[in-house]
Amino acid sequence: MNKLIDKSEINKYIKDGDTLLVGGFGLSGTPFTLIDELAILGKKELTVVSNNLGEKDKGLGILLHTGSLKKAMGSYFTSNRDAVSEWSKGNLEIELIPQGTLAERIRCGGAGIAGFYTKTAAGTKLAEGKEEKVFDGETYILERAIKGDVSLVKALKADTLGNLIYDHTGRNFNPVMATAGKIVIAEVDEIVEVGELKPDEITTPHVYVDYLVMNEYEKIGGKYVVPTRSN
Amino acid sequence: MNKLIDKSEINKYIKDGDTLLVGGFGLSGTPFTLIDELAILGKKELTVVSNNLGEKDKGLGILLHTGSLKKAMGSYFTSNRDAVSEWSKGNLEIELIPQGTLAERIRCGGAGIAGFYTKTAAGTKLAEGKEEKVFDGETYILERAIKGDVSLVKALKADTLGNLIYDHTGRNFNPVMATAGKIVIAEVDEIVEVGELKPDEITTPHVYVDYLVMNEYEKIGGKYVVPTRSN
Amino acid sequence: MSQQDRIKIAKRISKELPDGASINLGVGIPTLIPDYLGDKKVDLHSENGLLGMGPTPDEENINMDLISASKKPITMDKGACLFDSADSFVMIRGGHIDVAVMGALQIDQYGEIANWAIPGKDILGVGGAMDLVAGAKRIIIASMHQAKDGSPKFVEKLTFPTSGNGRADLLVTEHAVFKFTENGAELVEQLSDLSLEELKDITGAKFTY
Amino acid sequence: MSQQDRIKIAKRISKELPDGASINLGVGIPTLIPDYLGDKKVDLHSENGLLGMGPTPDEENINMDLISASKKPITMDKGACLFDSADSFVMIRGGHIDVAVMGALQIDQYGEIANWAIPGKDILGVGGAMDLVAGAKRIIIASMHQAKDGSPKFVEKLTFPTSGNGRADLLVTEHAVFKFTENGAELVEQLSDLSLEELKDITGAKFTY
Repeated sequence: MNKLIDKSEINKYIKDGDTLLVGGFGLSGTPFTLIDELAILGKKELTVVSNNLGEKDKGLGILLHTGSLKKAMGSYFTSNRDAVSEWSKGNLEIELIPQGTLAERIRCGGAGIAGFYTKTAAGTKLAEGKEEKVFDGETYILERAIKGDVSLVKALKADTLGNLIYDHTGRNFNPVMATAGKIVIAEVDEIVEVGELKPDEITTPHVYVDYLVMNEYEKIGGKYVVPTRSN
Repeated sequence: MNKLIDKSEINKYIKDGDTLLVGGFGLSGTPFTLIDELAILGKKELTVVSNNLGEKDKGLGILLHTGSLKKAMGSYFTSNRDAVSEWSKGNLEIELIPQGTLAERIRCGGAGIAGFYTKTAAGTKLAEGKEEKVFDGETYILERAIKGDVSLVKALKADTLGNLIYDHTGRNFNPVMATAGKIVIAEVDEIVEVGELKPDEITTPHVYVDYLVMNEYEKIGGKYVVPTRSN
Repeated sequence: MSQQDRIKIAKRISKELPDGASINLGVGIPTLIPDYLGDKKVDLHSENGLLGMGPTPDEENINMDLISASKKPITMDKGACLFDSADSFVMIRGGHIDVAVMGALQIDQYGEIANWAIPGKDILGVGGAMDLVAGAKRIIIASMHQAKDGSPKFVEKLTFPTSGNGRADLLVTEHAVFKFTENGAELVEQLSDLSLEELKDITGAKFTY
Repeated sequence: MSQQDRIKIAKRISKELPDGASINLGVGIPTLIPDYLGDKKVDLHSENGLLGMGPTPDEENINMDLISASKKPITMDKGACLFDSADSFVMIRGGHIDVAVMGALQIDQYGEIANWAIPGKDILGVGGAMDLVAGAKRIIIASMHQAKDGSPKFVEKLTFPTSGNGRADLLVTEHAVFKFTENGAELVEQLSDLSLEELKDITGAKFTY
């Protein structure tokens, strides 16, 4: 059972209006090839859940130029001034979520948990409209699970079953996102034979992964470099 | 900073009436040496949170003979008939918790989350008295975090900082319990130098671990064998 | 409850398991299933933290820290992965296990399951049963058609405590296979030489056919 | 805001950090702290999934998949460990980070912190600030005493949006160190040649001394 598909095939799995969970922190652990393909496919009205919208013209940042996004949910958008500007113009809805709450909401989405009570953000503007409950004298707010129609994650290696390992802090949101999408597509640098990844080192078990797409970016000097387009 | 202590020193960290989180599933991943020491120290009125109470005369099972336990919280007690008999005689309170809910309640205890909504057990006897809430048309019940005064976990190896790795399915409840005790004592087969455990393979980061105690049981034929007592 | 009947049930259920599926097998009859999978490769999930459970090891390769949820020594298949109990139940409760095969004390005609407690007896064990009932994508019940006293286990309405709001998709006994839809139970296949009337006589539940 | 003042603050805070502590350092002044720890070994936590952050690598050892929460390339200390974002915030929110050192836009005399949003400006970034305020065992604020316009940042009552119900334990500015107790702020130490009266003049908060 080989899960490898061509990047163009993601067209079958992603629809206009979908909610996408997209891995990455800054540009690290970002599925660049899949994002490029999204831009090419011209998908519209997408809600993207990701810590940030890449950087200006990089990663998810390119989807701000293709009018693909309806809404972004994440913790930090100010590092991409295009995001700020699209939001100011009314072209982009933003839901700002504390980083730990974002990670936990996605984990709950994958874990069959509908919501959880956290201290984070209680008493702040970001808690407005959220249910409160007191536990042991402290105020907690109810945060709800986030699920995606499709998750786009970036891993270092997969085996042919779809087990994944990540590259250092490129791990970030990818493992929780891999549990919380109805369809999960992993972009990887390398696919190895089953058995080459050890049972203890596998971070994302293959049950979470539906498809694998090869990363077309080459890592030079520690940075992923845009491939020379062949298409 | 060496966290290694003699097993007898746990006397300083565990008080009568404490709630202890004790790792293990069946007998696998059980801190046998620490449990033996608990029995020797004659601690009383303990609440033990553990998937099961070991087996008859083994692991946590021995604490049923020393009158140490007030209450047990776990998912499966019928595999130790001493537990059933102590409960029938009114000597032991039991709180029965679905296994996944148990794991998640402990994880929440370590994660600063006060409670969560799960589908598991909704509509059953185990949900009696628990708050219900409907999300997307389905009924969920509110489960609350479990924290411990002391966690007793069993790992395969530690480094001198206290980073831990586990032995196959001996991992089970140990990593979540290591996050949820005010004091965390890890029983280990071996202590290695810092740097020998790789950043990717460390399962429990050292911030969670306060003390290390050497396991005195020897593994023979794949089973831990009771040590010949020197004291 | 002959071993032959138990094997019949296990064999029939093994046909329901798709190649490549992630499967959780409960205690009892379900544990017989791996022997009847033929060329099919499935991934066996164990609640205590393993996906990709392999066969029982030789005596010299036993490690009691590599065990099944039934606490028996096991091995790992190629591609297996290990995780902790919390992550194991993320997999179960989150709907990532394709099929859970489990026994039942009772099952009603809408697929509601009772498989953890008998009224009047001590209730001291539940394990992962309720999590599986709540979370598995598809639930197959493997059960003898009648209880030891001859009373039906497949009933109109549970008299034993429910295991939750999840519903079985399929029931396989030594006599028949039933599937559950919104409209109730439907007889899919007979597995013994009982006539339809005889089958109805030993069944408490109503079913279509 | 001279570099000399920033270094003074970083140096003073470094004295507060116990050997072996797990520390999260926010952007700005806190990032200067590692240079002034001397022989102390602390474990630096990075929100994006690392405990045991080491110094900046040489150009040839950069891996942009090994970065800090400020998105700068880093290295790993011996004994470092990697984890995902959910586990990283288990560590923060669950109270397992000994000290968080962060900047503030305002802080009030009871230690309430405003460090993520300015009234009237776009609110589009929060990062891990609120999780740290809610969860760190001890919070130290590193801040210049006054805003750029000369107005006090240490105030009686916040006028900027709060970062949560957590409270700072210590405030270090270029002029003074204040500690917070249930009774409010207390001047612990003066770090410049300002007289007490002069210090009061540029401070909005009330404090004991």
